[in-house]
Amino acid sequence: MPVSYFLVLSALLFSIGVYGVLARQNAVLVLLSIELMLNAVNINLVAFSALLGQTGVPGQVFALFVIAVAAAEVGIGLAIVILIFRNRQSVDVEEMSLMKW
Amino acid sequence: MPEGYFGQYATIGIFVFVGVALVFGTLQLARLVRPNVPSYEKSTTYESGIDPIGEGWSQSNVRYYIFALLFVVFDVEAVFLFPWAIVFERLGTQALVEMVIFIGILAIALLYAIKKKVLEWL
Amino acid sequence: MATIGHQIVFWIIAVVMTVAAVAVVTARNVVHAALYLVGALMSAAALYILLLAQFVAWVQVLVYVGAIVVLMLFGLMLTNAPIGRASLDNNQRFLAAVTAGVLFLVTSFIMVRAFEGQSIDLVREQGTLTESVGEVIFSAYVLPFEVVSVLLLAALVGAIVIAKRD
Amino acid sequence: MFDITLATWQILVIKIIVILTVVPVGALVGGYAEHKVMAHLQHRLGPMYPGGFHGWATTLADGIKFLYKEDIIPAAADRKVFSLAPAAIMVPIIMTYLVIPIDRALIVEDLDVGIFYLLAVGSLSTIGLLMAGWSSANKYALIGALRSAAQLIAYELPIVLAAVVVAMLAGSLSLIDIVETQNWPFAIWPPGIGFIAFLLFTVGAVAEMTRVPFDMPVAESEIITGPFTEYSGMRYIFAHMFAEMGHMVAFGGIGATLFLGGYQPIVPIPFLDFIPGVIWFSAKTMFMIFLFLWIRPTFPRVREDQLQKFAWKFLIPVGLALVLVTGAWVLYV
Amino acid sequence: MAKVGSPSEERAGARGRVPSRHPEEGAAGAEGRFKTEEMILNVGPQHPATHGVFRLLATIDGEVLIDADPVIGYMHRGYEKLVEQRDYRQITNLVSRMDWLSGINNELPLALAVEKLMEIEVPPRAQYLRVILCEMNRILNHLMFFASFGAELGAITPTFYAFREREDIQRVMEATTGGRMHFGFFRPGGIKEDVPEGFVEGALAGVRQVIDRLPDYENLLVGNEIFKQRTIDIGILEEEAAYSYGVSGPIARGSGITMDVRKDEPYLVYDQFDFDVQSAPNGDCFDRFWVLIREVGESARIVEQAIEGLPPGPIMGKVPRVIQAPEGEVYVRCENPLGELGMYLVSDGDRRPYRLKIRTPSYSNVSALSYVLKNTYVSDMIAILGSFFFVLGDIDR
Amino acid sequence: MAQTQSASRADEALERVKSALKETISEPKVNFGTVDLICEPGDLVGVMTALRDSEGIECKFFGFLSAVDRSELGEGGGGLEVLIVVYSPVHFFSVAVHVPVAAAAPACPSVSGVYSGALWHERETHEMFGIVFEGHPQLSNLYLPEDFEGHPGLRSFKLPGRAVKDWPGAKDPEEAAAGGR
Repeated sequence: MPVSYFLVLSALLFSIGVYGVLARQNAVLVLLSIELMLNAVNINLVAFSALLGQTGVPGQVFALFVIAVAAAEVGIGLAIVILIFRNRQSVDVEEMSLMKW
Repeated sequence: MPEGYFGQYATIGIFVFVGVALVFGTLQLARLVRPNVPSYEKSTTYESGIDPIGEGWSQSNVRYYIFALLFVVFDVEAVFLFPWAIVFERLGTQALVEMVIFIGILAIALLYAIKKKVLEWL
Repeated sequence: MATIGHQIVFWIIAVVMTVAAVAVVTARNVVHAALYLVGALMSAAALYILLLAQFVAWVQVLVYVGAIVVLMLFGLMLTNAPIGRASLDNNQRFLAAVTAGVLFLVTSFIMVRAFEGQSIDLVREQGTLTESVGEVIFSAYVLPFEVVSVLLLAALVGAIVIAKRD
Repeated sequence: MFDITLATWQILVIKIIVILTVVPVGALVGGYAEHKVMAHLQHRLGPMYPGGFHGWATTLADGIKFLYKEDIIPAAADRKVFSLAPAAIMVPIIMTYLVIPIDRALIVEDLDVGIFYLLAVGSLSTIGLLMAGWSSANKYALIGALRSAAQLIAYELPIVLAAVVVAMLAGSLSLIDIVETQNWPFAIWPPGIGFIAFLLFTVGAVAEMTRVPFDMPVAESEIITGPFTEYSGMRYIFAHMFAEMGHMVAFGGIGATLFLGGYQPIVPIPFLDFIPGVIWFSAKTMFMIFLFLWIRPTFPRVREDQLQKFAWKFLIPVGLALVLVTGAWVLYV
Repeated sequence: MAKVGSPSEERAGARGRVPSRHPEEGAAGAEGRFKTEEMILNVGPQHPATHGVFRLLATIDGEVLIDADPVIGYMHRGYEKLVEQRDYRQITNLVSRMDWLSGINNELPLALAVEKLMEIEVPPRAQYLRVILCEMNRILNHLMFFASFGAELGAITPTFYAFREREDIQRVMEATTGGRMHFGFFRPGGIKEDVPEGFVEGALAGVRQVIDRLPDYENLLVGNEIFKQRTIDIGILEEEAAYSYGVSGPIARGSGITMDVRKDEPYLVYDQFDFDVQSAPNGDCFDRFWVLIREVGESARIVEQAIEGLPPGPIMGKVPRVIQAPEGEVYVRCENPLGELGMYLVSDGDRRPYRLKIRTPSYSNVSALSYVLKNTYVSDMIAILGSFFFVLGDIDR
Repeated sequence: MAQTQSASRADEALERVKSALKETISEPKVNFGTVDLICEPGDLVGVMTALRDSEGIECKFFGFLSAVDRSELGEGGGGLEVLIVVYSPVHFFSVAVHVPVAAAAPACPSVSGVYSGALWHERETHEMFGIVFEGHPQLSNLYLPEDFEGHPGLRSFKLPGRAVKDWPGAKDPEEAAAGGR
């Protein structure tokens, strides 16, 4: 099976994620979109791993690490969102300019 | 229907549909015999016989979030524990030391959480 | 025959995944968006199984669906986001769509060109064994493995410090 | 797999039929056992009339009764999520049956990732509970959903750690391999380690089933039936009763497989081999189920924070330590 | 679909109807606490844990109960007005229905009040039988709460045990009075009729069985570690607060108060029996429950003694055909199973009372609930509600 | 025997109450073992505090608070009065405090500051008798619906059913002859 199938699907998922990040105003939804993007990365990693056969196992290992990183990212990201929500009663990305300065 | 690896997962995939079919099939079956007499009173939200104050979709408490976070951390740990569990015997002491360090660091996380009293609610 | 079977399965997964992913970024209800994400993640897991990476697939289910989505749902219930398109999206939807579209076209063009003709041999009898995954982690990638624990520790400590500020 | 040659699709059909019988029958028998065991533990008889002999048809009658109940979806509820939730709870439970070996050759699929698959699939029910609780738009349901989700995730970890211990002792994740390596059941040998893991598993399993003493999420005296407060009729059966019983049978089977030697005789005496593995497996599963049933009339329920503290401050540290101890045992003893 | 809007605004609207917000909570709570996390939850009137139509307006934050306001009146039947329209004979049967778990104890103070005003001498046999019946009723009541408290904490087994024992005593009561809940057996001047044959044996067997099995009950719940965790130091009602709220009965005695009308101002023939006033010092759910269980044993002891000393003789004093209490007023206090049941009778010499104020124990006890419930867990709320042993009919009258 | 004991206790208590409260009260007497006294609304809070705290009295236990509408009571009659009963768990006697209040716009200071238990009793008395307890934190209805009209505790409030037809309670010959009222 051509590897490009998977790569294109991954690219599609990534682009949808990008759309979500750009178009969504709600911070939690932005995080959800980032998850889509990370998954796109994982699909690529696993696809390459399958492409390489037995030597490609490190690809899967990297996918595991990406999942671990995603877990940490979501944990911290949501904590920040919750903190901002507590202080401002809003989860609008637009209004979250406090980090800018 | 191929055998082996894909055969196994094909079966599992089919069972997903079987499970869904079981649930919704029974619901359809029930539709044949059950009464259906909707009324306004029946479709109201139950709150001990009183009209609810506020919304049902209120927020939860931040403590639940921290529990979930703790769980995520240890769940990721479990992910690495399983591959380790089946190879550590071959790799010997070195692998055990690696896991001791890994678990040690996560134990610090748990200790920190306990120390910070995120498990206390009042 | 096997390849055709794989093709069919791939297309089913691809369609489900795309629909679910699009639903994630367009849903009007935040909880629905999170549940659509479950769909997208599950189809990704199915894709991993198709790519012989069964361990990664079940890790995806265990960690992503069983833990991260639960965390997301808790987060959503904590922030009580309003429901409705207008308040969830900003007014750059068109711009975002164009950017995403261009990005998709460019990347997929590059990908297809770069990996033209290479194909995955899926007609193996065995998926990747958990054992081999374990061997790779604990021989070649010990350092990243330990770093993961530090990362998780840091994330937990950070999140507790942030969220606990009453 | 079988000596008799069957077409793969025939085997598949047989598997589907078997699972479709085992799951409901297991739930019905579990429900009946619950009625009767609890009754006798409480100095009473329990159901005696339906079906004639000791009320054997009670649960069947219950099920049929629920078939005839009206299915009400509250106006405030999120209809789509509300109707999907029972399936989201039920399907993962059915999925867990697929990898439990009833006998050497009697298993739907023996996966290389066996235990891990069980845990991954098991963790999906949490989403279903959150869906049920959230979509009901009911405060009791929401509180119940949060409670159950927090509890399920907290008590999944002791089970995971117990399973890791088993995997370490067996050196494999495949459930067939795990059973085959148990000359002595893991609950007996290695001394201490296996038994502690078994206890961790049992406690975790009771909590995962949200049964007394860990039934906070469905505590009827506090939050009615928690996430299922708004459910009625068949949906309620699937989301709650059937799920609980299905869970109980599944956990019974898993416990028997992981710790009691599954279809192997309980002690490695060749003489006992004449008893078929199915009998051994069923007996051990029933023992596990009896254990779960025994706990229920014995305890009051614990409080939500006590429950969380118990998991995080006691069970999980013990589990982590046990993993390391097991590692040392396997390497050096 | 949920409404879009400021949640705090909506809650403020709802809050308007919520009574008695405690000042220290209002100021510090609103600022320091993340207020949108709060949720107002109705517990009751139709809720499994409220023993009837009792409603608790609970403000909760996650699992923590910030504030709770009992709302009562769903069962208000206006006893104090009704009795002004009925003669004394009818009232005895009416007040029997106030606290439906201890019907015969409710009839007693009315009979005593009328007897005091009319200066009727009650024959000793009637007095003894009254004591026996009252104490048996007390055992029934306490066992009922033993059952329900366990059930509320999620332990189902005590229910079945308690009901098994209740049944034996219930049968004796039924054979004697003809009723299982509303006995209607006491009359001003004595009791309705003499006890049937087999009463003495039945009652003795019943209470001896209770005495025998009491250690079992204690082991079943009191010895259980989870039960201790759920009740010790939960829902503390201090002695001073208990006095100030007028809390009485086993609840007050769980707060270290040794107040028992039977002992302090003996009525009937209680001063002739040897029994102890059980009390426990801490005022938590465990102590309240412990006192309750202990009182079962004391009541059983009283019944045993009373049966032993049961004198022969008439069961009715000299009572005129139409009971007309002379002009005057009298206050009678009795130890109801749940606390002090007082009746303030104002008579204008008619066949019916001019005014009868009924001071029911549950009413005063429950008024202390919002004090105790502050800053507890939702699960503890149930434990506390259960440990406050109230009967709705007694609160609402 | 028991009666005499409590009667003598009440007599001693009466003396102590008299000496502690002096002229803020009137007509102190012992009535069936209960110390009975009358007090003006203005003095009420002071009297209750004294009853609770004075040495030798210590009526810490709050019995009840209610009201009696004496307007139809015999010739002597009388008006509306608030009735508070407290009990001394130390010296074992009860004190009944009668507080006459004006029939028109009845008002009385709240004793909820002295006895927390009065919070509910005052709410009940308020809705049943229309007595306003000044200083009560929240005097809303406890039993009756918010829009209920009238004060059922008053003698002038006739039960609607009774106004039309007497309760079929006439079983005695005397009663039937008297028309049942």
